[in-house]
Amino acid sequence: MTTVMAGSDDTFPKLLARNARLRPGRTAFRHKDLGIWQSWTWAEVHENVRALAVGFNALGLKRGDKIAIVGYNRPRLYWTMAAAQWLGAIPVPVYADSVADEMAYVLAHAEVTHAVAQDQEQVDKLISVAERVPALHHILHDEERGLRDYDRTRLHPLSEVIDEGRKRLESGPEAAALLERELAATRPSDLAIILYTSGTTGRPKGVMLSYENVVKASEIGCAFDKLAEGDEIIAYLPIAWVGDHIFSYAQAILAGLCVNCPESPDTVVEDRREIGTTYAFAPPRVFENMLTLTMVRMEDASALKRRAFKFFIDHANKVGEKILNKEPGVGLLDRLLWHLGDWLVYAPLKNRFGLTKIKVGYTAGEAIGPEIFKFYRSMGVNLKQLYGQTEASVYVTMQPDGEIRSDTVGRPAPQVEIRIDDNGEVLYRSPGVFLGYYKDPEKTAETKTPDGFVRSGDAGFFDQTGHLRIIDRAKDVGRMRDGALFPPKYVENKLKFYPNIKEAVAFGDGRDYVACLINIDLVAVGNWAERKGVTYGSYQELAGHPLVYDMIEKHVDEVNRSLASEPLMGGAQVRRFLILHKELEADDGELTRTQKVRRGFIAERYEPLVKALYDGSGEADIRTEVTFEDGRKGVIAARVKIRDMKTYPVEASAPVLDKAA
Amino acid sequence: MRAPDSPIITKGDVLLAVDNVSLSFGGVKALTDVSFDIRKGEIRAIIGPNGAGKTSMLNCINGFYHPTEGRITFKGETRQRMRPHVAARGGIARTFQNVALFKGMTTLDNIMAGRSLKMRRGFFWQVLRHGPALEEEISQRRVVEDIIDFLEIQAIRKVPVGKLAYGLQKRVELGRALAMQPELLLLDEPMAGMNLEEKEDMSRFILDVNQQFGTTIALIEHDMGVVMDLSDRVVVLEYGRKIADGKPDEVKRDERVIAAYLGVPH
Amino acid sequence: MDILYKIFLEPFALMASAPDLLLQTLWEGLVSGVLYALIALGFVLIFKASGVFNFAQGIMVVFAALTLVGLHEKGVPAFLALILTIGVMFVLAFAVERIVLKPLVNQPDIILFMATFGLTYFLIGFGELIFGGNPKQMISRELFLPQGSTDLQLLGGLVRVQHIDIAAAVIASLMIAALAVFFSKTRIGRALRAVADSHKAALSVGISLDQIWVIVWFTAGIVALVTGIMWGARSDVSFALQIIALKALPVLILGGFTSIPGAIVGGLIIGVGEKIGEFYWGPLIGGGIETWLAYMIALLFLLYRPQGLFGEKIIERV
Amino acid sequence: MFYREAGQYKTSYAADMAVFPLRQDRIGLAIIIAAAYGLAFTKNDFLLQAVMIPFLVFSLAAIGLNLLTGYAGLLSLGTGGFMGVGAYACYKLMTAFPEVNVLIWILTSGFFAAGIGVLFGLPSLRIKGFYLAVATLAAQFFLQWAFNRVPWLVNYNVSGAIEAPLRTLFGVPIMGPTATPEVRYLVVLTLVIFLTWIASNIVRGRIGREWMAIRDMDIAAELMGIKLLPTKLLAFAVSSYYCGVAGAMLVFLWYGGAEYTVFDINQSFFTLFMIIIGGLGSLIGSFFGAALIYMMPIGLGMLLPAILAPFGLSIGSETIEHLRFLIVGALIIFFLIVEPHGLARLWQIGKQKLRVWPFPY
Repeated sequence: MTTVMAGSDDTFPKLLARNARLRPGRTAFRHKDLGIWQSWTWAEVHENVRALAVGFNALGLKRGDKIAIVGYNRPRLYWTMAAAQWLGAIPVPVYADSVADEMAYVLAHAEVTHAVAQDQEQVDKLISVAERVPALHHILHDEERGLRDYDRTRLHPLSEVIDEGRKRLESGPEAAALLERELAATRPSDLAIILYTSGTTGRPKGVMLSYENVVKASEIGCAFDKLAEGDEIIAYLPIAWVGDHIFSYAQAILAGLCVNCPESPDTVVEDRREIGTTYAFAPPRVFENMLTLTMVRMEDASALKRRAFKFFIDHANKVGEKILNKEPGVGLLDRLLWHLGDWLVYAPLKNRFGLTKIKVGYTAGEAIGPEIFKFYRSMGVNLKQLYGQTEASVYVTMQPDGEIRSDTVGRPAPQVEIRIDDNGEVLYRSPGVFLGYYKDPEKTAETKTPDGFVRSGDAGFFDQTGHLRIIDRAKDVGRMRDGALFPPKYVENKLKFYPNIKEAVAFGDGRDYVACLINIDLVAVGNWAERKGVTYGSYQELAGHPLVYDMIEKHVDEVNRSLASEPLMGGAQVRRFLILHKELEADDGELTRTQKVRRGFIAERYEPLVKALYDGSGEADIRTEVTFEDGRKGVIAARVKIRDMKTYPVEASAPVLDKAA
Repeated sequence: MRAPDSPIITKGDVLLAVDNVSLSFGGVKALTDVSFDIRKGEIRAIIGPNGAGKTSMLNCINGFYHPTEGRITFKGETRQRMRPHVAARGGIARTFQNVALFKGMTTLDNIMAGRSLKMRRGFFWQVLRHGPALEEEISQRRVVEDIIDFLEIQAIRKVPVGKLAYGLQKRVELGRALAMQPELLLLDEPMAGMNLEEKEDMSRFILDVNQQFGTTIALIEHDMGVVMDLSDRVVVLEYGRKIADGKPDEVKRDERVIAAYLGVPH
Repeated sequence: MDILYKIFLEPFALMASAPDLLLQTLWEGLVSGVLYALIALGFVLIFKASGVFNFAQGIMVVFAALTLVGLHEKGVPAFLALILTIGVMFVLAFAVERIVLKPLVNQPDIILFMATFGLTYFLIGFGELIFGGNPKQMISRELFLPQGSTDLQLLGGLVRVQHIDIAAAVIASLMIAALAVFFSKTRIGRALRAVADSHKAALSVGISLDQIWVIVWFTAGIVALVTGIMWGARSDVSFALQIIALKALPVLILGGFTSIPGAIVGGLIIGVGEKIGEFYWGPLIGGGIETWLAYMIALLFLLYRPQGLFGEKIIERV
Repeated sequence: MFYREAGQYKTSYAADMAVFPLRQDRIGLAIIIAAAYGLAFTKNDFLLQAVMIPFLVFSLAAIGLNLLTGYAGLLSLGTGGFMGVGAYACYKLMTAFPEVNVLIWILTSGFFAAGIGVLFGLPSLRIKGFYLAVATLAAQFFLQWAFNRVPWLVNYNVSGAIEAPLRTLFGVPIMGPTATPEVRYLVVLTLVIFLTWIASNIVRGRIGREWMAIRDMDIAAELMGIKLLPTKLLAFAVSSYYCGVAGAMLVFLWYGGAEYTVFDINQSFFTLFMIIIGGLGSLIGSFFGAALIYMMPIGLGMLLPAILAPFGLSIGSETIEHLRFLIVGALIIFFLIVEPHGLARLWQIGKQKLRVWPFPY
């Protein structure tokens, strides 16, 4: 396993050169483009990156410069990162779906001199913010389409940059010498990349990671799950997100994985199926959607098929995880039955989702529903959770094989130390811990303790088995007026585990009781409505339907029961709830770009509704401004009903820690 | 695919001239003495109330109907009773008011069929589907994939077009016409029956085709807003006669045009 | 030169030298033409009303005749058998509507066309299974159809006229006249004509599409029965007749699928044409050309006028 | 259920455009072909002679008609005639040049059928649909008449029949009275597989697309520069070629000899039924259709007496023949109602079901 360790090759350009030596003919990148998987070997990637680096140099990119990268996952954008790093410049990936204002802030803050855009859409955005980013000299683009008549003085196609680089490399030894010089000049402690975190509040912060950070963290991950060349990963998450940077860039180069870029965001599922990835990462929402889709589709299957499906899924629930964990105590008959189920149901399902060849799959970012987690694991998908942060270069805790549970995020990852603060906040120290926030020593000092620990901002505790459990953001864990603990996310997650509930926003800090805003899931509830013969003309109408309310009420009631059984959380039972008339949207600022709810913003925006939840009224009126996809704004108004809920007496005994065991 | 002896037509020159064209079926006159021209590189709209003879005009241009009187000159060449496939070879492609796709074939095959003219391998190689025939098939597929990419229809590449939504069918039909790499593209109500979003997409594609490939476009459209935004010049027909011709805002102010449109609500 | 002489001169010389033979041939051609026309008429009826190209019309002719004869063979009196056969044709029309047409409504024409193929084979199998596969004699005497023949002294020769042929011509004319009255004077007839133009129009007359189909198939069944009796009386009743029934197809091509006059004129042209062709030119190439001459005539005609004799010029639209 | 598509990705257009892009399908086909060859070693003469050989021959004829009707949308009722042209051409060639290998003549005989097909396809430029169907009847009746009335075609044989002479391949008799069913089966199987492969090449390429374009929307096809007449005539030629070869195989590799009545209108109809039931525009459907239409009566002939015997009822062969007509007719109607697109569509649906299993869609 020498190749998953960086050894003396301690930067990505060096590792890339090593890959071109060790495995020149192995496929490094694939991109579904023009109907087929266009492929590049490590040797080809190496050659392209060298040419690109020389080309960038010709365009004036030099050590210490920042280069922004905007777009969806495309091989050339990853190569741009490597080429920039080759020259000692710092790539600054930017979320492709960020609006112009957000982008302007990040580009200006990072003082980028060059920007690489995937297509016309991103080029337009860059041009529109260019005057707010005075340092920006050159815009480069990957796709030519639609850009024919643009002013070319500052706009160049990447292909031209590569050609220029090639020409220089061929015409004399100077270019190659430059590359050698620059390659050697970069030290592991140098700044490798700046990743802007969207953050639930405030302006994005630029997390600075060194080569050492990223390389070491990647080594931890690769070693932990024995990732090596031959593994396939699909790169579909935002390139500006630390996870994608580690999985699809750093680990890929480190271990020689093959990175597959989907054709378009719409075709990820098919593309994943075609490739049959062996290593996957997806936020819980993706797994949730797959399960919802499965259940919805199975509703339409024939009775016999439905029954067989239920039978085998139940059986998998019973023994599947034990078989996956190689635990003893599964009878021969059960084993045979599971394999029959595998042939009939599990394997075909995995095939549909493109999980057939999956070696290990990760979910993180938010808590995943226990049923969802178990569903995949019992079918033989080695799904795990991890707890990570941009500031840690991802890895904080991981779940070792055989110790995988849905309600914990695992043990500290190798080389990671963790301590829990008095207020319950989790602090960690590891080789992956970041250098600091770019141009923000104040924030850096707030986050990083003098002894090198990082404040995660999350509250959690270790259970008896030594696994970490995260309950909420440390600052979000509040207390109700009677002093009972109120972890909003904990409550919200319990609600969101129901497929019919897409989002939930709980209030209760400093209040008498807990109340909730709920967003229904249009797919699940729409399908339910179709089966029940409930007719509706709009989302708003469906959300306000009494039968929908009845159904959600049942879910909330179950959540209350479950909360009542946990002594620490029993006070947080939901007393009142309402169903929101519109979907929470990132475009309206209600969610972050990573689809997390912005509780504070929502409380302001829906102030009349929150007020009504606590003043006992049965319904409330609300007018909200919304932003449409094309940027136009509009107003929607609605009258929203409120339901009261029963609460249950809290069970005194049953300690929380026992439940974890 | 310009023949060596045909004149080189540059942007702004007359690509197609319609001179005093009349068309009648039995006793019914569909077109009466219509004259206008289409210049290289422009987007030319043909508008008019229902039954004004717009589609008949397009049918004459691409040789599906033959004018009873008058002449149509394309690239400096006047041909009497030109057959449609000759027009196609000459570089005229079109789409239809009621989508005329090959329903039993996939999106890919429909657009590939549009490349027929560019495929030259004979029967012998076709039978073997090896060597030159396969090479040709692959090189044409490559071109078709560019069109698929251009029109953003990757996800429906292998779906039989009969199963597609109407808006997508229209897009595939445009793709099939584009596959012919025409010099003159005739679009018969490219946005009929579309919702707002689809119309916007289609408008963008039409503009992109015009700008990126330099394709001259003649289109029939009912949505006046779209016509005014898209086209460089507009010719207005009513009852088979031309009643106005000019830039969109000139035409918009023309009294006869206003009368024609007020008389027939849209 | 010899061959040109034989093709272009000799036959005409023969016609001129023996006008009685020509007259005889013409007469025979006319009579079979009338019967072709009757079969074609059945096609036209159904095609006009439902757009179905009823390939089974020819077999319905045989089936009707076979049922009539078969019932009589089993001891049913002739006229009762006739009435029963009419009943059978009604049941057939009803069954076809229920079992075949209704489930296939809105399917492409070709599918319905194929379904009538299925019907053809089903009727052949069914008829033979019930009544046996052997050729049978038509019960002409029992139905008081005229027998025998008269020799007319004409144009310096003898022209033999079968009485049954005269009867066939007369009955066929009556049949066509009756249909004409039915279509123009009765409510149902008008509805049938309306349905040919538009299904909605027919509904406004107060008759459902289902009923119209039953009526039209039943009418076609009656036409088939009459044709079957006539034809059966001139030769045997057996499913070998289906080949002759196919002759209605070239008739339709000549006359057009929707024109009743076309069917009649087309029938006569084909009937006369093939008889003349067979008699005067057939021997040149070995005889027996009757089997295909009609199709060739139709084919050549099609090349000249694809829309048929009475069809309107087709203007294609896009 | 059996499909594991994950991991089957295409990195070239050639792989993407393969006939069977899925590995499971390729394996399935290999198994079927191997099994088909394996049948020859069962030495079961009834199976080979009475079931498999005719099934394959009719499949080939059905493919021929399907190319014309299913792919190019040109309805033909002249299949029997075109098959006959192949058979008689093959007979003349074999007897005129006995020294040339007979396989060459079988494959050559199709070209004569193709020529005749083109001749009778000429009207297809001006006439369509039912009209064309009737026009092809002219070919059917004319050709049948010619087989009967032109003694040159049967080498002035008084019986009017053509008979398979003894012919060998590598010293093994493959035609004539001494050729065993196994050998003839192997020859037929190989030819059918080869010609099916050719047909699949044609329909997937430019020519196939042009045919389908004309079928689906001839006006649009012409406006795209496709010349209608040559394309239609090519369809007639290729279709007739296949029918011709099938006809030659029918007489010389199955019956051993035949009269003109073999190629009567019923042959045309039955071939048409095969493609309707099997599925228009589907090569695999041609096989399904041939299997159903041809094998069903055989099964019936064996089953019915067996079923009725315990009740003391006996059933004559004539009755079975009547039943065959009746049931074929009923089956056609049944299939048209249940699945107008034929068995091929059912097959496709079934395959799709297996691909999306356990989901219903």
